[in-house]
Amino acid sequence: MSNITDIRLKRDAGFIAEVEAASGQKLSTCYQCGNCTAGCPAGFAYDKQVNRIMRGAQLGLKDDVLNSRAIWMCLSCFTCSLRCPNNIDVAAIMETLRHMARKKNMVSVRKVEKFWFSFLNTVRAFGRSWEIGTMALYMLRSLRVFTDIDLAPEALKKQKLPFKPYVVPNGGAGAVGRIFKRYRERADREGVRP
Amino acid sequence: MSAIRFVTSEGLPTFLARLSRNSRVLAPVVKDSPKPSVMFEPWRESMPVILKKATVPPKDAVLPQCESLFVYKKSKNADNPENVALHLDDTAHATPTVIFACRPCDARGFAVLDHPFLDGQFVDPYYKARRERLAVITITCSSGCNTCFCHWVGGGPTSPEGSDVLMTEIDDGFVLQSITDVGQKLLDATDLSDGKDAFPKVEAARKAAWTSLVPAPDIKKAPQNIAALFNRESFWQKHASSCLSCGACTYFCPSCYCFNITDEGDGFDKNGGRRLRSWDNCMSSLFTREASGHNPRTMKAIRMRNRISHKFSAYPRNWGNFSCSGCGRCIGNCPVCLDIRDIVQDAVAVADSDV
Amino acid sequence: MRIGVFICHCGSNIAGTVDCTKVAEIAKKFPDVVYTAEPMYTCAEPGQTAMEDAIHEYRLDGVVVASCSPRMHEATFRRTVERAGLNRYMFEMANIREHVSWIGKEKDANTNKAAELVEIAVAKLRNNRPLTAKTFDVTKKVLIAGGGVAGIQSALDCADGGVPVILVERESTIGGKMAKLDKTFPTVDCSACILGPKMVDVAQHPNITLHAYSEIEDVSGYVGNFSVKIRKLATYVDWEKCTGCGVCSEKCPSKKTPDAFNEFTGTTTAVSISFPQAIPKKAVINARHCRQLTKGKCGVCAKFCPTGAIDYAMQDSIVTEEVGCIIAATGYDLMDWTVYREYGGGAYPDVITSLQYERLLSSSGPTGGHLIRPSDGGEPQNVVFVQCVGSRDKSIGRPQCSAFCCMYTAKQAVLTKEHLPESQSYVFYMDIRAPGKMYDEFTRRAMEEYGVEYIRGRVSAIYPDGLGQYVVMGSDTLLGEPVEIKADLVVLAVGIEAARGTRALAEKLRISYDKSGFFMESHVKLKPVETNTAGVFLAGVCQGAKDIPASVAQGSAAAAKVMALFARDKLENNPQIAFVDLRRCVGCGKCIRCCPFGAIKEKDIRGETKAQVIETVCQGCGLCTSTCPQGAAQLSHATDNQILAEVNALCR
Amino acid sequence: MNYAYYPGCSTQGASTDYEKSTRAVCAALGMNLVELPEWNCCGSTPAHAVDTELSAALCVRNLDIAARQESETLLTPCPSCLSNLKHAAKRMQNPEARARVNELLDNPAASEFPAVTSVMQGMAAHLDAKEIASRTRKSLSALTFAPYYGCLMSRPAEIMKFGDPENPTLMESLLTACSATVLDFPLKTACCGASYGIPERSMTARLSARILQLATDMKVDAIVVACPLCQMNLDLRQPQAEKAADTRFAMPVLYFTQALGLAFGFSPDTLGLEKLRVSADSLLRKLGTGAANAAGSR
Amino acid sequence: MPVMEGKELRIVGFLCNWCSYGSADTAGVARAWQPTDLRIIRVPCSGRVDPLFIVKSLLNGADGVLVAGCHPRDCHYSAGNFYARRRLEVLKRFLPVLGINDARFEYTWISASEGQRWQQMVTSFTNRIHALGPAPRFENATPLPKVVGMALPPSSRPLGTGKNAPLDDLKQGIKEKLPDLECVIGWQRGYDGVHTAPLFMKIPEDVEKLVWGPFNVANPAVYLPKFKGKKVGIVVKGCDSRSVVELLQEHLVAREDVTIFALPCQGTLDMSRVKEKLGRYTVVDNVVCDETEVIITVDGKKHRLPMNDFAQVKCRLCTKPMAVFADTPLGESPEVEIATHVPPELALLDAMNLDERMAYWSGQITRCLRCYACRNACPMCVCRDYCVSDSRDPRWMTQEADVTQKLFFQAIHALHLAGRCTGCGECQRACPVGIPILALRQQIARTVEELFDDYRAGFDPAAVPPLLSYEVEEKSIREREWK
Repeated sequence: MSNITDIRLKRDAGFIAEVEAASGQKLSTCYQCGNCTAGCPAGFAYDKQVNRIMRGAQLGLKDDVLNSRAIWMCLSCFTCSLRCPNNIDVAAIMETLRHMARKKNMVSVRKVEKFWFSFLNTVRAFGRSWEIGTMALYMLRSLRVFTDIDLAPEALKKQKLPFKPYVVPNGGAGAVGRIFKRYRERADREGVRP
Repeated sequence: MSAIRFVTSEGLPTFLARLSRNSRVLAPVVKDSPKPSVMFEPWRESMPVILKKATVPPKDAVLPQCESLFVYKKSKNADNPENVALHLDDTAHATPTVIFACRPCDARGFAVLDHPFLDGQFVDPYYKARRERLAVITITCSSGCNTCFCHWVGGGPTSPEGSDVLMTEIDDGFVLQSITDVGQKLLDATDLSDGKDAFPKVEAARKAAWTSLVPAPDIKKAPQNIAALFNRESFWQKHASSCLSCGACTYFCPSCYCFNITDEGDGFDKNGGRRLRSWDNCMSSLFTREASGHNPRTMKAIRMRNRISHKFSAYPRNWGNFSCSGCGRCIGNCPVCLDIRDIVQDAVAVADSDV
Repeated sequence: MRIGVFICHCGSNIAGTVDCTKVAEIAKKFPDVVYTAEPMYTCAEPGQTAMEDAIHEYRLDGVVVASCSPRMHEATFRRTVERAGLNRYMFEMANIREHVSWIGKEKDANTNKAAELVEIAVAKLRNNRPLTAKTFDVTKKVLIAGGGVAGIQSALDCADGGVPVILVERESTIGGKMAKLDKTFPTVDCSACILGPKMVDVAQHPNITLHAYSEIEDVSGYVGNFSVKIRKLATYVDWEKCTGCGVCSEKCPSKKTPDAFNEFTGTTTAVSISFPQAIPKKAVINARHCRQLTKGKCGVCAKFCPTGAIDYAMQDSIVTEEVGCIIAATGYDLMDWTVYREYGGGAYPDVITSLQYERLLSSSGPTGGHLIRPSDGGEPQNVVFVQCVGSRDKSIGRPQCSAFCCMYTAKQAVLTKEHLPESQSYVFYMDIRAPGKMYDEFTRRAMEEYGVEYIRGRVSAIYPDGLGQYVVMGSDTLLGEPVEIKADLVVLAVGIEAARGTRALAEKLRISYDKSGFFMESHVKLKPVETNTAGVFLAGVCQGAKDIPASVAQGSAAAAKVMALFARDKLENNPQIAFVDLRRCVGCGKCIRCCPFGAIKEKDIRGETKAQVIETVCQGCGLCTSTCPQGAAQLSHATDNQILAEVNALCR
Repeated sequence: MNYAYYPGCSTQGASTDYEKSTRAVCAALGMNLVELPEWNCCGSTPAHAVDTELSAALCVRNLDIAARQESETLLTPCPSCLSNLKHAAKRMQNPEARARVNELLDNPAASEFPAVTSVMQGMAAHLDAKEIASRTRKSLSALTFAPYYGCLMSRPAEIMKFGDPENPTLMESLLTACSATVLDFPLKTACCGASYGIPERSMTARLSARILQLATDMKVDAIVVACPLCQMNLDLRQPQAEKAADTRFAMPVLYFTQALGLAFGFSPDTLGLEKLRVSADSLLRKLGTGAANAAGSR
Repeated sequence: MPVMEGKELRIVGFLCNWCSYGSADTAGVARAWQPTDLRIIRVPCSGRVDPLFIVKSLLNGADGVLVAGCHPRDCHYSAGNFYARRRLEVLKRFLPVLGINDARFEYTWISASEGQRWQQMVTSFTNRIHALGPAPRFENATPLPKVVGMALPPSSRPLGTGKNAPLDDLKQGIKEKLPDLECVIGWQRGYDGVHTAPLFMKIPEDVEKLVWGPFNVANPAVYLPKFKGKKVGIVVKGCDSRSVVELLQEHLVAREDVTIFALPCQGTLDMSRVKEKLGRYTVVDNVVCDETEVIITVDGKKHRLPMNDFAQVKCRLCTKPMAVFADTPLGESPEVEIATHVPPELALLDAMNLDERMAYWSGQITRCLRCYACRNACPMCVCRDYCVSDSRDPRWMTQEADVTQKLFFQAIHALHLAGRCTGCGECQRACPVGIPILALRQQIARTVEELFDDYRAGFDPAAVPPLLSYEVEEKSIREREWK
């Protein structure tokens, strides 16, 4: 078995089409100048740089791309989109890939997703986000105890973190909860991971 | 002895339905538009019965706006492409037709057309075929109007010329009187009740129509007087200065019959080639434009002279009567209100004063 | 008519997917077709001979060839039918190869389509009329717009060939961009040293009339007979008297005049000669900075001029030249790179253009060839070159490659090392485009011998680090990593665009220009020097990005075109032009208003105003025909009836 | 003049100082902020990172509430909320997407929403620089600021409509109106690391350090921000950044509303300056404001 | 040769020789497979494509028409495609008013090198036409029998009878200028008191015949071109003056040759409604005007006709009661706001779908006798005796009396009026069978207004008509996306 990439066999045309449709971008316009990588503030935390993600998507190397860490570390700051000489909304492609990976349960950086869910769970419950709740949930999920423990004393001292969540009154929290409920039900119906 | 029948207003649709069994019945129909017009169209059941004077006379029934005189098909043999076979079909097609409720002036138009198409040296087979299958039911007018002048030119609101049946409205319905054998046969074939008893009312109505008319001037001298003015360009210029050279007069005239002949198609396709006869308009400069480009009548005054002379001078010299039935459509339709009556009267007067 | 139809098999190119025999069978049934044939290769000599024979044998007076595109062989077959005695316009083509056999998969449908295309061609041909060309005289003189290296080459070649040349240059000196360069790649010769002698030749050639500091005001006429108005801009110095001694400039008190020749890297005086080797070597007053002209008091130069050449009251003047051909050689400008806000948008003094760098390197430049940082005058240690700034960038509407930046960047990096041996250069590039003779070798040398670091990737941003250096945020796509370099000086290889005023000139010359403003050649491959206006030729970068040798070559090519045209005493027009049916014309002038060539004029015919086509000017677009409501203006060979015959063959 | 106002969750928790100072400054400018009743979280980054339609639904619920208010404009101080609300409004213009989002809501959303814009733009639209200058009671001429917008405020340009996405200058014009010296800060739209402080601390630390380092090198008195998350990363997490860069910054990070508030003469207390982790005392001293002690201390 | 039955549809392409035809060649050379429906007609330039070729194709059985030219700025003839763009865009927006789906016609730009794009374009256009199916044909349409009544738009100003107009001053003014003029065109009493006829005043006695008032419906400008090169005077209403302006713009009369006499107009009567109101009558006994009403007595019966109810629709929407300019203006020009009302004829069509429009026209146009009163009454129909409608060379039309021929003429007239029609309505007024053909001209005028900066014909003799000029970047024309 050779571990040389056979780009002919690995090419997934359906994947290319799916990325293009969902992001509204045309992958073949990328000419690999690397400007996205050059400007990406999160690049140092990536396993593959943005231009390599773009290249992988261009070639239809679905697994390579969807399994990358990079798509989870993208900050959605739009610097790449802004400076792309070919007007490609690279950030939209990164987000599209992230959505696709999530729906297919190919989450290579679980902690990021866990953080998101922790955040969204507080929103689902109360209608608004709640920092302490988010952090507590995140700690439970990620089994990381007090990642930001160094900040806590200062934050608490400055009363930056309310101990009680704010519940949106007059049925507002319930309405938000129903949004989440319907979202989850629809995802189930459509057979994708919510 | 002519047949006289009576029909109530309500009975008209049944009468028309009966006529429609054997013939195409052309009856007036009001066309919806910002400026309503009345057109003759094939009558179908459930259509309302309209008795208004039509905007367009039923001339089309014998002289269509455009007809194929013949259709030709060409074909070639692949073995010898130089050899072209020609197949020509010049059958004169005619559908039995009844015109219902035209006016006496419209019916007189047919009488005008008959002379050149049927009575001259050459009989027009297409016209003849249609004319022979045509019956005309005319409704007499109950009054004159601002533009019509049938009584100036030998006709009148109840004139029977050109009609096969004359129909007159009385208070409770219509009396139909056959004028010709065709008319008699047509009425005999219906189950309309006898109308002899109502005939005095008809005569009264007809008389009333005549009395409503403004008295006509004497234009008997028109043929010779107009001929006398033939070379007086200034006269024609005066009367043609506002003319736009359109066909709103001639195309709506029950007695104009000038036509143009053109060929369309090379005959090789499925539609074949057509030799078309279409109405022509003597007021248009194209009327006499020759193939060379030369045109003896570039000036509209000279074209106006042609139209007036033909109707009131040349035609009468050939056939005895004016080729104008006084329907007045040319006056009412003219976008600039040219009045043929003025021209004829002026011609009579001017030529008289010359003497 | 007696029409012959030739259905070409083109080997199997057509016959492979079209049943040619069936098409011929069908064609036999079309009106006026008396003969059909199915040659294997109609364009080959036997095919052409057979066609000539058939024309004679079957007394054909019209021919349809169904084969390849008319853009390929229409001219060929027109000559064939002409040899057989027919008028060349009694010929039509049906394109059943490019438009049928090569693009349709199904033989049935292809055959049907081919037959129908033949039917259209026959329908059109039946309406064709023989057309003949007209002849006219030629003024054997050429006007060249632009005195850069391309224009200079054209001028010298034409002049040497005995053709009188009018050379018009907008600046006060000829030489163009090349005169500003320090060295040229790949030989690293001195630019001024190789261009200088040619400039002197221009000045001395008896066949060349030079109008420097002049612009083209208006062009009228047509090939062989152009009339060009030239606006000679006011120099405020009588050049008849000026000896170029330079005293005026020495004495001028207005010392802070921006120096355009030095790309604003330095200053000059309000009255000056742009550079020592200028041709003509004459002084010009910059009216916006001259104290006498702006404030009304000074007059120093007039006082010191030994020949009394200064004339503050001078006005623009217009001269008219009659010529037979025009060569446009108007060159280029750098695009406005300050749209790149991420590179500072022009706010950082040490982020400069390549042309500015060229002046900093040049010994005739503002620093006398001493390489320093504009901000503090220090010698830069780390110099970063950024390529493709304003090239290959769709996001700012400039997708095209500027063609020569790769090479001059390598040259500048090499020169940097030569000037400052301790320095280190970095080049951010996307692709190295070095296809010329010795070019790739040169870039290799830059890397191997001069230690220039080439980094494959675009630069996302440049910003000052607050400590005197600039952070260049780039990426190395080969390494697959973002990279950052702290630079002392950043040189941007700024993309080029057509010189300012190019579009206006294009409209005067009635030629087209592309999205970037470069003049359009007549055919991208086969007519790179011609334009669509007969008698107007192109040389140099005004037609598209190219380097010096290519510009020189095109300059010579344009000269050759001019001389080929002037080799004939009379010219023939293309008879596929418009004509006016005078009877139908009502003199409304709509055709005159919209004719792109000014080829229709009003004419009084027996007291009536009518339109008349100037046959030598009409190019045959047919706009007048589709404009004329009464169908009086008709385009020969594409008359309403001819196109209607085609429409009617398809739609009935 | 009344403005519908969407504060966003941060201003209710970690960034109450932003909220306080925003309300104070707006009141001073004659802008009456009418908080949306029963507003909910916009979903922030997690929602759109998980699913665009979920994110849109959360935002649209708020937009729908706003549509029922009288105001033509909806203001929000938080760029992240702004971005989400604007993206959602844009998404709703597509009938297909609208239908999918409506499916998630209790009731279909209104067909048109009020325009959403930032408090900063709202201020600039409400009064011009001259009028703002006329309301200052205390010149900030002693202070030099680095304006920092973060990455979201101006991008994507066609949605955010915040001027040049590479070089927004609105904050400069407000601060200059208060006579402050505002430097051209090259990293004004660089990313601070956003919400990755929790799951990937090294990211925010490194990115914030870069910004803090440049500001320090440029010798400014403070960084002025417009985003709660940026402020948290640059201020509360400053020690983390210092650790990553192995240096000490001690760089105060103010909300622009706090800076404007100082110029309008509000007390540090009113502006919530005590909430800052890196004390703003140094600034107050330069301004000669007596209440230096109120600005909190380490 | 028919299309492949059931397989192909009739698609006609007009391609410029230099770019688009080349792109089709390039696609061929690249063996870029395409549907076989398209038949290409090669023309020198997209500017050569008279929009009428497209109308003719679509009326005669084409299911789709594609025009392709060089990209803007790349035209071999510099500007042909710029003109084409304007004309084809006008056409594109005109087709639907006839009931023809504008998706059946497309124009685009493509260069000789864009073979692949050509392939995509042919494929997508052919797919589009197949999705639309065979084009419905006018001759097969079931005529729409009943036309919904057209609501009168509110009047933009108070209408009146013009009773107090200074007619005597006008007569005096004309008499003063008459010695220098060949004649002065105006109106006189027609064959009865409710009709007027054109008047050509040559001697002072003629001037006495001049009338002014609501019966002056005809547009005298129609006679002006005949007097080209002669000194002539003309009395105009505001609307008539716009026609004069257009004739000046087209150099069909010279400003120095024409003397314009003008009075402010308070509206003219819609004669067809007057006729309906009066019914069949023999004699007009009396016509009296008060300020707002005309009182007509015929055959002893009195009819009151308030101007507000009986004025022409164009008068209700009129924004120019007084001449655009005049040599002898009498009276003040009232300021009228530009009405935004869609004329009722057009509003009626706007409310219909394409099928209904096709049925509508097929029902209306059958009445046409091709008398050409519409054309000859049109002051802008300057071709006069050389109209292409009855010419054999060029031969656009046959003499056949079918729906397509009749409608094609109306399309010719409308398209030839693009940017020139002032909406005087003479075409419709002249039509003896009342076909509401004005709507077609109104659609053209509306399109021109929309596309070219609210351009309205007949206000500025120095204006360059929009169809005879172009912008390199058109503000209101966006070339369509190909999807």
